[in-house]
Amino acid sequence: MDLLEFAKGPALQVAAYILVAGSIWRIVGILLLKEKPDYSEPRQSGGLLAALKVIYTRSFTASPFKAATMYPKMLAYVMHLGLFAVVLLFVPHIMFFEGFLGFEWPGLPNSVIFFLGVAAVVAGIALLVRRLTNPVLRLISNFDDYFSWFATLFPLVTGLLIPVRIGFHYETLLAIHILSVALLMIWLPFGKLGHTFLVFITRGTTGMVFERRGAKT
Amino acid sequence: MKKRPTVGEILQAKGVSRRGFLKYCATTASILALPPSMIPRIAEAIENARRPSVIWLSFQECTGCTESLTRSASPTVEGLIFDAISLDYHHTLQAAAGDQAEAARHAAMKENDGNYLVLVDGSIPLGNPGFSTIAGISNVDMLKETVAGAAAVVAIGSCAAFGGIPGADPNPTGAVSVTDLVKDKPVINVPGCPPIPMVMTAVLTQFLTFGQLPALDKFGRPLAFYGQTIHDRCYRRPFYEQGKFAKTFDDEGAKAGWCLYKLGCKGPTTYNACATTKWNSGTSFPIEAGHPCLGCSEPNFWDDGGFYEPLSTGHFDSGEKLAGAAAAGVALGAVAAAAGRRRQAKFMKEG
Amino acid sequence: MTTVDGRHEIDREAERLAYKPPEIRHDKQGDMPDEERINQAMHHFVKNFNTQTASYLDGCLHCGMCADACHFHVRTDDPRYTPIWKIELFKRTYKRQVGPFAFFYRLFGLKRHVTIKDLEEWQHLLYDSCTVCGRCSLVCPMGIDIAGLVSMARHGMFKAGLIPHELHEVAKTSAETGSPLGISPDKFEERVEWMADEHDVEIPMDVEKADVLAVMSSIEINKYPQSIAATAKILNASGETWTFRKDGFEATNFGMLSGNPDWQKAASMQLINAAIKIGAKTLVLPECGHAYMALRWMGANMYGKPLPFKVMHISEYMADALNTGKIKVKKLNKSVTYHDPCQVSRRGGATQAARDVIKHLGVDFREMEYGGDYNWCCGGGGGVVTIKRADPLRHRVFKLKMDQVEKTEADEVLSSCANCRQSFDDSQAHFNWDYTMGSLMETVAENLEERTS
Amino acid sequence: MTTPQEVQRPTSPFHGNVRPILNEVLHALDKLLGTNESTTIDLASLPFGPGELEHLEALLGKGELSAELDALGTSSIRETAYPGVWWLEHRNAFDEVVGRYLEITRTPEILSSQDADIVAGRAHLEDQFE
Repeated sequence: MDLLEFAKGPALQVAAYILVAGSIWRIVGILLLKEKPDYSEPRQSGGLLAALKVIYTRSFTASPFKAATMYPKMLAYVMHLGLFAVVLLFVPHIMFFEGFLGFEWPGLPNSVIFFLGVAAVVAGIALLVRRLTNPVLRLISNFDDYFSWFATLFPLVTGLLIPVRIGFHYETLLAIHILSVALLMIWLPFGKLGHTFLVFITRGTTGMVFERRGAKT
Repeated sequence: MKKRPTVGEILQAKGVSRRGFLKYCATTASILALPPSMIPRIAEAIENARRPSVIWLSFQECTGCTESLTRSASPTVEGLIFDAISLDYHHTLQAAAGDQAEAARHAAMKENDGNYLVLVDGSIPLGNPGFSTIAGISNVDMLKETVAGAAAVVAIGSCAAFGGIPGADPNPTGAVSVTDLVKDKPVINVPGCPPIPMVMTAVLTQFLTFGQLPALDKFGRPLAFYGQTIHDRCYRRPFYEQGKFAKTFDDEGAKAGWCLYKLGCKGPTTYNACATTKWNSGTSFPIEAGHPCLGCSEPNFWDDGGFYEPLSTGHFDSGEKLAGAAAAGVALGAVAAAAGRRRQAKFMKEG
Repeated sequence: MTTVDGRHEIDREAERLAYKPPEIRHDKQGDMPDEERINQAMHHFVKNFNTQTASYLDGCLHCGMCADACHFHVRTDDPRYTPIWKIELFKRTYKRQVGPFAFFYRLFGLKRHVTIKDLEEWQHLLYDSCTVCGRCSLVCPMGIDIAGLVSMARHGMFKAGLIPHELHEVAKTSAETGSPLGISPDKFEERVEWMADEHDVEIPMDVEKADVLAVMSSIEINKYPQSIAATAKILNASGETWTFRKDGFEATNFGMLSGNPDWQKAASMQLINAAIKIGAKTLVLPECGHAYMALRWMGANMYGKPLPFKVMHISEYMADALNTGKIKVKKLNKSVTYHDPCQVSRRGGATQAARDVIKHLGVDFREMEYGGDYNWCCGGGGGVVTIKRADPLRHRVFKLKMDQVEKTEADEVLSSCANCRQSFDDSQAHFNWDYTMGSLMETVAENLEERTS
Repeated sequence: MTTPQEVQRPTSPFHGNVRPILNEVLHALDKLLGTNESTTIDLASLPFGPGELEHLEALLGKGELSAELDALGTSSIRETAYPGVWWLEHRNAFDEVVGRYLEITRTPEILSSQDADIVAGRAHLEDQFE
């Protein structure tokens, strides 16, 4: 079995198991802790709708904080939207998903994807530089932050290098790319990258707690 | 041993002018995928090259490779090269048969000991020597005997180079490639099912003109022809970049000649010269004809996933195992939460 | 010849040559060995971990944006004042003890144990430099309620006997006497009677059955006693049957601020029981921010079931009375800005109430830039105003508030929290500032229109 | 024999493979004018979609000079509409194209009489005197 077959087969397979098991482990591990009932009389209805509201609204910055957080927010947007586009709108990726989902959706031209991918990498590097130079971030950062950065950027960079080639064969680069994706999938549930699913739980919690108070969310 | 004539002498004897020779060298450079600036060196080399003796062994094969080569051997320029080699043994092509043929092989081996080329098509069965024999000699024995005095071995076609279809899972005959058996001689793999005839002749031409083996890739393939992917040289590549793909064999995209990646084209991982050299004297190649590349010049191409499955497809098991992983996640999460709660209870009791 | 003051060491590492700031004082209560303190801290951190806190503690991305929302960080640029950093020990304990992957954290020692030195350092971060104002909770892209977590982390600190002395003392007094300032029920009655005389207002006390139970904060009773009269005027004017009670008058909850859930519960139950005893339909909380959080949103949870009465902040009560026409006020001819008490507005959800009241006052209302829910805290909330050693930091932070107020160029700044008022007064004195904070409730009480019916 | 089904040829010859070649020719002309260096482009080594080669040929057009060489099959050596750009096509005895080149040069080498041929020709001429 060559590297590509290993990457596409067992590596991806095991990574998928770990991704699914780890994510659910973390979600269930949080949700099955003791519940704290809130007996206070609600000012307005909360519940699931409130959770959904905050899940949506926290995607945007409240105006008082716009100036102060503009730079990292912009970078984060570029990185997230870039990642989103690269992962979900690159045609070969769509084919990958189609392979087990059984349906497809329209993608973007490679040049656009390439541009967005490069933008995401640049934003990612800028975010790392910020993390390394900003005193606040230096203080609060730990291994998770740096490794998660690596785990995210690595597949992005290896993916972007496939068309650029630089001395490697397509299948070697593709194999490295898939392996780097496998690494990302394996790491995702355990570190802060878990925010891909935790964002719904965390924001949702705030929605449920504060929306019923009528407080600012 | 009488001295074989040089190619220059042969051509001169045929009344070919210097201009004709230059033209011949130019086309040779083209065949060898060498830059035109190399033409003067080729001219010099060809003038002084001598006819080598060639022994062709056919094992577990379909004769497709020979067909491919002989179809190209209508009197073209590369045909001239074949005039310049001495094909001393080829049991499909030669008139002689049986003991006579074997005698010719032995004679050629003896006469050109250490200098002849062995061409092999077909894989060699190790499961049982009786699976494939020629004149009562098993393939593996004949290969070993013939290769012993050879200058180099050329494995023609994917069967000889990598085991090919006989070697595909479950490989009932225990088929192996030439490289699996020949360790002490240089082996050039010219895979393909079949290989492009021009590539086969070019490899011989290279050996003939420069008297040395071409630069090879990690699979022993001449880099000149196997250095780039079909995808890299494919005229449909711009459609790939634009994200325009044929989704079925008869949709608008297929008619418009869009990229065949989605239809399983293995162009991106297949190293061969089809996209530029093309087939049938430069007429076309599979992608131009509307069919995705099968990747026939790559090892294990037969077992490497479906021909019509896009390259980017992952190989997943059924969803059941994934559901199992999900169930395991639920269990682990529940255990973790229970452990957490137990710790809390313990701490509360301790105050 | 010059002499060098040897008390202060030169900090050569600093960006500019500077004196090393004096060591932060670490306070300790009791004489527990360090081991036991760590144990206590950890145990009482761990008690707080539930689905809600877990979703917060697991969700942090370390983006650091909360630093930009925190007045302490904005004014000092000290990275330790990054809100999420303040709960680092709490978070670490969660990951080690209860989180979904706690097993691995313990097995591989991924999060180191909390040490006594950590706890001492964090005393400063969890008390002196956090007013639990919750502004950081609004900037967090994950929506983590960091302020709520700080309150919980304080539980561990309290049990470990590692909180600022002043706050501990005030909380202890509160637990022992029922009032943080040691105001006994008799003293309260005395004050009420005095105010009734002084302001010529009828003030019911210890009525057996009443629809409304009114309570006061010790700060008001002690420092702003006119609030008592103002409360009475408003409730009288709205025609309620209401009363003060000697067995339940203290609205402040220093058990909550200091981090002792037992004391917090005791204080809340005092009020809840008094209200139930008189069959109150409504409990009106005074101009006090944290009292609103303690009773309005946490009271029922202390009680263990829904409260049989409504809890309202006085600003909510006034807004309701004005909106329904139960009371009327004269129009005022001046410009006013309003300082939102964090626990009432941002975290309590009653932001609109004060604005309704102000509208009825007919003043030229000048909202501060980012007023309302995004308001800068007075700097004294969360018990900080009681911590003497935190004064320089609190004053530094107050500058933000001053700028915010001054920008409006309003004639007057009003608020609805005696604790804010106390910080304002203190900082005003410190800076010789022009603005004196007025009370929204007192303004309404002074301008009540006589009932015509 | 008829094909079982009609194959639709792509209508547009533009797969984007022609432009880079024109660009290369442009640079080669600069080189010729600058350093008097000739360039040969082997068209067989480049990818072409259906119709693209014809498109390139049409684009380059026909210039003032064209020659035919008869050696091991015919070859046509033709200057394109762009002086200095030559279109060479080698055919074998069966009139199959075996090589196609663009030469950017003042005169393609193959047009010049070769010394070896001159020597052989001279000997042949001398024979005429006998």
